Amino acid sequence: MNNRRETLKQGMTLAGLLASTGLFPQFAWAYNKTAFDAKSVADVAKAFGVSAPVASKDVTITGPDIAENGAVVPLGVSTSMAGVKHLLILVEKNPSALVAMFNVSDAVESSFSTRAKMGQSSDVYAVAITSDGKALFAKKEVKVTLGGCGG
Amino acid sequence: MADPMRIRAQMSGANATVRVLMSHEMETGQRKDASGKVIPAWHITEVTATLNGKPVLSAEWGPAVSKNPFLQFNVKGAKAGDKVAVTWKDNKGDTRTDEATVS
Amino acid sequence: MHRQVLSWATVVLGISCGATWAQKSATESIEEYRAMLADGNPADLFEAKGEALWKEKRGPKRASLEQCNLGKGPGVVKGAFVELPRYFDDVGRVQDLESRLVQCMATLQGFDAAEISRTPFGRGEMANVTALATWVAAESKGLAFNLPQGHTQEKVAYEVGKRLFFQRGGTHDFSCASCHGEDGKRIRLQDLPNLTKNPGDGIGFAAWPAYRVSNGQMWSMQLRLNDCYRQQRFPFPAFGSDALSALSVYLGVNAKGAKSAAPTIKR
Amino acid sequence: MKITKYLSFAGAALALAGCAVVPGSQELDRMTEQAVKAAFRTQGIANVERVTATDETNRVCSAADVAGKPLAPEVAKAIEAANLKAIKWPTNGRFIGDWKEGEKVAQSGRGQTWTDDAKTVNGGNCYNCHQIDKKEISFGTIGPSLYNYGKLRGVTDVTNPSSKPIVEYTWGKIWNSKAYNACSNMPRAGHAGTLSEQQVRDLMALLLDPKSPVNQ
Repeated sequence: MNNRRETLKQGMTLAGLLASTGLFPQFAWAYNKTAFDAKSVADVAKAFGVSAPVASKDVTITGPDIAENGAVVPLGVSTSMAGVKHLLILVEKNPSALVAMFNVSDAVESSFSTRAKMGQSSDVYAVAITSDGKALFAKKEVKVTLGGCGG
Repeated sequence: MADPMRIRAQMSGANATVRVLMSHEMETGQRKDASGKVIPAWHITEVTATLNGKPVLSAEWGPAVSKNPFLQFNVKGAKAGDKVAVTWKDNKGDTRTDEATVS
Repeated sequence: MHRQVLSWATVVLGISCGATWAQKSATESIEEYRAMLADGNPADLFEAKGEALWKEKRGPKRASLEQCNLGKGPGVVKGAFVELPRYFDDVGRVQDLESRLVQCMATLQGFDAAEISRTPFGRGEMANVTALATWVAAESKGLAFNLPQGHTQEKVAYEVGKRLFFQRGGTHDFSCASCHGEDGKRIRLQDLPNLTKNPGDGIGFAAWPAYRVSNGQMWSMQLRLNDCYRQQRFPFPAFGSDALSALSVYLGVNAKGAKSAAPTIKR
Repeated sequence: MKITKYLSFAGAALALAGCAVVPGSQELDRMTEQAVKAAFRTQGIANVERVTATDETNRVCSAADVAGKPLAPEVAKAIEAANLKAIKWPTNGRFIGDWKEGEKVAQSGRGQTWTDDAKTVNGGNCYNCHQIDKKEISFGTIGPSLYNYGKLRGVTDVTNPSSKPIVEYTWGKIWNSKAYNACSNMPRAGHAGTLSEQQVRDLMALLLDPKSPVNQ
């Protein structure tokens, strides 16, 4: 039960992040993510039904558990699903969450890797936007360690 | 003018794995210089790729992509000798295109 | 779900066997991170730039560097890196790779050596020296270090370098040896190679130039040593000074047999 | 200017090259000194005297490291005594501060480089070499682990007279490590003016206060 609530909460957080990019107005209802606390998440999600971003095994995020340096964090997004229009990489705690958006075509595999800056430890999301406007996601936590000597 | 990219395109099964390194500052617009002035954002906003001149990939990037960016993707149905070209554009209007041969 | 099970396992094991387990897993995660970065080292960009600079007719004399003698004869690049620093007859002193490149830029291309040496790292012709050094190093990738010690000045440089290595100073009493004098030590999470002997292939002297992900800069050996001294709270060592060449001789001779991995990618 | 300096070093070496013999240890020391003078310059707050005018402790220990031999016991004792005498003990006998502030000092590696300015609040650099609070996984191993420092030494109340020897030793060690080990790798944080009396007090709390996470 807890686990399901956790997942729904992540969906809400992500909806907020997606809306904040300005690219996906369909998620704007969740823009003010602070409005949703853990307790009410299940109810809110019920009200909005399937349009909430949902966790999916068909979407994969790859990245390190610990990044030795936040300036370069290797992240990858991929999906096994058909009918995906965009693949996105987001870092929740970055000043602007969206790192990169890849437009999927028949000519390339739905799998892309790049490297992102992360200001601090954060959840990172891989999101697949389908041609009918749904958002499916996978997430993982990446810890950013303090580097060598300096401050 | 911007320095050239390094593009490697290698066959792996029926697809070509393309690895690209781009030479770019990717300044976020969030940092300040020594005198406390904000360093303006300067980053790649758009990346496209073609196989033998035909578009295969387009992507939109924000300032959170790391400095000297790395990109990996796989082109379907490529063969050795094909030409992969990659183009980036940045928010100052600078652009650069480089090409590699699939091996 | 899976994740939660794992985090519980961490807690339980943490209680039963103390800090070692958690610590090891952090170290393993860092290893994994480094492996992810190894493929696609932006040093490649500087290597390509360096190769182009070597062949391009530049400077007041509109000449290329293709006749530059890095110690194995004019124009011989492959294998030169793993035998530097060394004694050069034409200048009567021991020079490291970067000093030698500046020398060639002065004699062949007509650049002002003193002016380049004064230029901050990453700027103007100094950035070009770093790119050139990156390419020259890359041409010796996989070869074992074998610095010549036949000339008296090369032996003197080793002895002077050794004294510099153990010289304590600054506000913190640090010497190079404070961090690099023993096996198996770490500063924060960074492993510290023991540089009083061969620390192994591609480690320490055999790992630079390197691309630093922390600031997205290409770091030459001169900059590596410069920043070590900065962190030791020492004053500023001049680029191309005999002291830095001597220190490099000490490190390079100790690394005899270590295979070069330069250019590498570092935190 | 620079070129003359180069030449003087090269000249000295060249003259010797004629004999094709590496000079003796004293001559090599002199050449090293010359090379240091030619190479290093003041930059920002990092004065050249930091390397050209090091103190007796550093000179003697550097020489011992080059020789690969430990100091003679009487030399070590004399250095330790001189450093012990130089320790400044806390005003009004107040040894213990706030461990939360101490953790910040232990975390920070800032200050005193040529890229810092004089206004930078210096850090203690402690985690660079020591494990301290177990929650911080990014710690160095050059020095021993300080986790449970006070607990392992039986400190249950820092004001109790029985804790006095360890409290005093810890202050002295942080202030001037060379008072207890002539050629210790550890900086002399108080002696060198890196940390203030209050910062040392806060570090003391981090290590010794039974409420500090270090002693949990």
